[in-house]
Amino acid sequence: MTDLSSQLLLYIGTAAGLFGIGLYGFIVGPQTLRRILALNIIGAGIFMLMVVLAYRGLAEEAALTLTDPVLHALILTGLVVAVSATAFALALLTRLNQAKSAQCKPDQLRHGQEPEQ
Amino acid sequence: MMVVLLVLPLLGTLFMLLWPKIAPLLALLTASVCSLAALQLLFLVSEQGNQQVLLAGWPSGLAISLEANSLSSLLILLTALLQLLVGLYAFATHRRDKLGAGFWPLSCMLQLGLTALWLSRDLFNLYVCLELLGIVAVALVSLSGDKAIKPALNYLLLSLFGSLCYLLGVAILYGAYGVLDITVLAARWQADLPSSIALLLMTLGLMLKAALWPLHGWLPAAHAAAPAPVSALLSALVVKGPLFILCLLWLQLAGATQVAAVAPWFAGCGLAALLLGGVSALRTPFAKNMVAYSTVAQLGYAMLALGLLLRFNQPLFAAALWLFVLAHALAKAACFLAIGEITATLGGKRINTLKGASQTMPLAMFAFAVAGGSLIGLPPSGGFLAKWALLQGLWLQGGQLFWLLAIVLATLLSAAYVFRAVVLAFDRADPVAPDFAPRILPQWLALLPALAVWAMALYSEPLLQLLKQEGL
Amino acid sequence: MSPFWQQYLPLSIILSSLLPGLIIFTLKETQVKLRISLNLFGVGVKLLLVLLMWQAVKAGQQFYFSLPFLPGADLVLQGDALSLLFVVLSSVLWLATTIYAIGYLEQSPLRSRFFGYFSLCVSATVGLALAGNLVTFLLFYELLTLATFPLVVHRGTPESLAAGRRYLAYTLSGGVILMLGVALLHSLVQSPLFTPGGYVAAAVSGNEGLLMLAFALMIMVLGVKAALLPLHGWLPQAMVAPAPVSALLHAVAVVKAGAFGIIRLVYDVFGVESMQALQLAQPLMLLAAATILYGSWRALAQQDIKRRLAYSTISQVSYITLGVAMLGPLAAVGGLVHLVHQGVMKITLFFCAGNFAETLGIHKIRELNGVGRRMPVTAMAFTLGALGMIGIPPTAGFISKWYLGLGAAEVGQNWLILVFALSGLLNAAYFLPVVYRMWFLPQSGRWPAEQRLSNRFETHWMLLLPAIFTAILLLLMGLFASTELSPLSWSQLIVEREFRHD
Amino acid sequence: MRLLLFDAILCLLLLTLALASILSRQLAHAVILYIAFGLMMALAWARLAAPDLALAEAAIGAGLTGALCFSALAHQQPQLKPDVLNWPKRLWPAVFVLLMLGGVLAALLQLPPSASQLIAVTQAGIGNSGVSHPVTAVLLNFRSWDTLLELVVLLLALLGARQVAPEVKPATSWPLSLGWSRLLAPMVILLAGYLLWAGASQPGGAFQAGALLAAGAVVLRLNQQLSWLSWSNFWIRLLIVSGVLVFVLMALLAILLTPGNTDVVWLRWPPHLAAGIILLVELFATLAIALTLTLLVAGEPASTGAEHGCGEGA
Repeated sequence: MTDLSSQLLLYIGTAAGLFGIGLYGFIVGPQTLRRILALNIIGAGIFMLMVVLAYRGLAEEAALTLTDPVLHALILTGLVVAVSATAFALALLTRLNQAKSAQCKPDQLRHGQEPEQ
Repeated sequence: MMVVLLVLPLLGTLFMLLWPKIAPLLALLTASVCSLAALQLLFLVSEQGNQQVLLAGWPSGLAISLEANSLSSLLILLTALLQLLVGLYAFATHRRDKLGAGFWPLSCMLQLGLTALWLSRDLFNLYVCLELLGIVAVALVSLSGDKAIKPALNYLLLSLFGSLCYLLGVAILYGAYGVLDITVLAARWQADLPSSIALLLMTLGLMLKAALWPLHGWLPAAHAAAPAPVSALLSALVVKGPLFILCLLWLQLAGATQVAAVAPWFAGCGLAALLLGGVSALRTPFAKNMVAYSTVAQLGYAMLALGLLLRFNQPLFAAALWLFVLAHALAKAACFLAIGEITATLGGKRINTLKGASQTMPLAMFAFAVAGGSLIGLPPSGGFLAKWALLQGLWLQGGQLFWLLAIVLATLLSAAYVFRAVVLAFDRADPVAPDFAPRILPQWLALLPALAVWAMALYSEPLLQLLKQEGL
Repeated sequence: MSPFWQQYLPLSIILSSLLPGLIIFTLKETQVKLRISLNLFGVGVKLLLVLLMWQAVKAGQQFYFSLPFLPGADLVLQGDALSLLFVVLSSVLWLATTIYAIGYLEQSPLRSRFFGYFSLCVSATVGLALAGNLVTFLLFYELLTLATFPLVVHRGTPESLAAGRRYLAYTLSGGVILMLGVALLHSLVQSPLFTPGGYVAAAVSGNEGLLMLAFALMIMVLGVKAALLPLHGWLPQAMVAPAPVSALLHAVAVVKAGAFGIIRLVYDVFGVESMQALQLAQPLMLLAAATILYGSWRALAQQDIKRRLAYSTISQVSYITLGVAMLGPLAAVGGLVHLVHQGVMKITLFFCAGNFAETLGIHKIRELNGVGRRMPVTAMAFTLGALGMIGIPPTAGFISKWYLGLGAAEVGQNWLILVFALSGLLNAAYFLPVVYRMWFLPQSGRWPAEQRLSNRFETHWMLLLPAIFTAILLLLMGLFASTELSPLSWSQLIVEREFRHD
Repeated sequence: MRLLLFDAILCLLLLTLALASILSRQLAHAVILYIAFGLMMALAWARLAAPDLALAEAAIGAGLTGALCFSALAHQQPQLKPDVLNWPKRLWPAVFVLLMLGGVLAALLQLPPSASQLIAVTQAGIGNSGVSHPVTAVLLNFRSWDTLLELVVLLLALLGARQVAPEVKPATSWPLSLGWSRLLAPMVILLAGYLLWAGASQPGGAFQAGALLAAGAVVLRLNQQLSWLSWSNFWIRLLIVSGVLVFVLMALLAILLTPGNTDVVWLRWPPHLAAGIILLVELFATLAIALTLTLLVAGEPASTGAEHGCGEGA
């Protein structure tokens, strides 16, 4: 069925598993922060897959034994993009939380005052 | 020419960041110069054929390849012109609408991302463009302040998820074929399991990002929450980016069996989008949500055309697909600007705010109605051209009564939601009084793209020819 | 006249009302004089241009103007005898209606908008008349819908909005289906110019089903505007519009556009031979005959003047359809001439109804008692119109019915003569009591809402003049039917050209 | 065999950590577990012959993301009762995930065992690229357009985050950490410089160096140092922007320097100048990345906003 070596299979399986775990977390996760983490786990799974795919160049007995530099470069680019997106998402989340708590406080105040009236 | 189109918005953004005070000026300047450059590119392409560039001068496969065909150059031109128009509108209204200074560099980046996307023919580069586009879009939405944060965050998360799905597909494809260049990949393509799964993953991600039914849930909230000029840009341009990539994948890469398997699904999704999006637009009580839902519905046309194109391989459907994209971009920009102007002036978010608008803000209302005419597909608008191509294709194919009837129904739905607003505007019994004197210039700016979409009819023959042979 | 001029003549006829209309939109409410002069200037120019064209077409010339549009279907404006019939009708009646509307809306708000759309509406009608192929026809058909809608809802009241919605629901659905039909036909035979004798004949064999489908789709849509039987529902309700709009809608623009479209479709797209080959005429004839009777029957029961007139319109317009569907030359003459005659007669009636409503506040038929003494001129015009509708000589209505009857005999459909007779009786039954009330019954109590609009005349002269004008016109058309200038001889010219092609 | 066992344990650990991070009750735990996961991931990548990526993942994936998450966590409201999901809400996603996982795995298993032929092409091109390390060559020469866009994305994230940034509360400084951080700073700068330089031939490069610099700067900033480090400072802005700006200017310069008879190709470095250009681009990219990341993590200093006018340089 497959020509991949067992080591590669192991890592590929792990990468896919990480993707699955992240996906589940993204769909289920009730809190936004956890969904952001889940996205990062998905990303990590995909990057890991790419690392493994790049590693194929070393594993085989070819004339040129080298990891795939193109994939490595793609991963570096992808990592920076992912962290940028995460940073932005977290900034949005922080702002959202702040807006919520700002909303909550007047609410609580109002609720607190009502019985007195 | 391509270099100019990419470098100008890039440098524009940077200078805007350095000197925020002259940002609006720079933005308008960039957009206008880019429009001219895009026009020249279009002429160049129509004279000399497709322009292909391997970046950095490396051999194909290693280098990122850019290609400007007539469709790309048309889309670039559209992008630049809409940027210019929306920039003018934003400039005219930014004091009143408290549009942050952040708008200018972001809109310029949006232009960069879109231009890069229309040109790129490299899977990974497209991923970077997608991310750029997605983050810019979210940042633009969040300009609205507190009320927009939640939809923006939701949009961002889903958009990131979509990108990741796309990236996984790219990784699988690279693992299988070892190339990223789409033309090279197409030559080596085999319709086997990895490529199918990769295509499906990428399709899932792109459909999510393009808000194609059934993955459209984030769009109405996000587009409705954004400031008016931003909504115009988002609906007109941003959702078209992933759609473009989707078409690229399925038309250039996918093998015949893969295409045959997926075509009915695309057409079905398009139809569902048309009908359900139309119904939602008809039922929503908020004006901007109506326009946003109309985007969902109208994207259904593009999807339907794509599905039919894949199924029948009839060039008329390709023309219909891209005409829908072009016409919708212009019409939706006009709609959002007009509705934004009306709701800002009359002070309210509900559709009922439009009561009596034909009296108080006739120009904006006219712009909305004219743009709505194109959404419905009334002749001689751009929307009509697209629909005509679609109907022609279906009749020529023969025996497609089901699709024809569905299109009729969808058209009626779009007519219903457009005229729901228009009829309200003619309600003179109880007109909503403006909060301040309506301004003329923004209304004219909203009218411009609406007129442009009707003017598309004048160039219909070259447009149809161009897009028919293009088909990507 | 240079050839350059000739090429642009059809376009300038449209522009002569379109441009003033667009300028009027930008005018302020208070610029009354400028607006009126613009309007009248447009009317004048248009009439002049139409006269020029009329001269040339009579001499056998054809006008042709085209803009590239869809592949295989340019936007074509074509001035032939048939289109000119409709153009003349709408231009002349536009003149009358403009004057009437100026008087009618003297004090009401939003007049710039009203007259703007009014001009747009006429432009679309004229465009429809001059359309040289189906795609162009479709375009102007939709434009007409759009331009008429603001007029229907002009009052902005809940009833008018409801009527507007209903109007849109009918006509827009119609528009979509028309588009479907036109696209179907285009996919079969492209969309060449309208040609006498039709152009589908070559494609008939093998495509019968699709051609019949296309015909059915298009007739269905044109039937909406021409208020054919199951699709007439919007018309009576659209009566809430101001009187000039009702006059324009019912006598000229919308309803006639449908009827005109049917004529074009039957004679210039399908052609007599294909119609016969596909056996399409018979169902159309039946439908038209049923509508004639149904409309008359429903008109009997109406107590509101405008509603009765509306149902009468439904009935009368189907005469045109019937005349066309009989596929005989004489019947065609009758149908074509009725297009003009019915227009003039019905607009007279609507002008009069508007006068009654405006001057005395009369809306119901029972309130008309003795109105002949208060407003003799208007009542006279109304009487003339009513007599014309019934078909009593020497009014114009008689001419058309005569030809229709002859035509029915010619093609051997004698049962249709029975239909005509029955409908004539019904016409008499719903019009004569009105006339009787006006002249012979005494006034019953005070007028509902009397206004003093003029010191010298019974009502404002701008309201009176158009009614007199059209009433005289319909009398003249009847009396001088045999002269060269009459619509009858023009219709004969058209029919001669239509049937001569082979 | 022993290596395979090591691999297996590592993989298992990765999966467990990820799952635990997703399922843990408290968000704080989830973040800590995620950071641990990131470090393990770096280990795995080092094992897979990608040490430079491992460095980047440790710095960016684990460190930076973790720091960001913690700062977001600080603003998070304490949740009174954790949401408990009923089983259908867990089941259907699980089924969906399993289906997708099955598809992806099935596709992955059919991938060929050989790597891309692009390796050979890359090797052939390296001679003319100006650097000897293949990854750097791909990043800054073969696929430099990607890198340029990526820098734009980073810049964009900063813009977006700044735009939605809530007001920051000034944190109290801790004397011991202040002393430490002062000691740490020069070392960090030295290390970053080395990484940058090494990038041309060995694992390392702009991103790792930038991340390291940023880490140092963040520590200093958290201790109330570097108050001049803010967006409103024109020079800082210029430096942040310079990452992209120098890149573009170099590309334009390269076009100018190309002999007139050849076609103009965007982003082509003339071979004899490539090394210098790439070093210059990398240097500014590092500075820009460091500053951008610092601002992203540490936010604006609370007090300086008013002191510096926005358009100093205008």
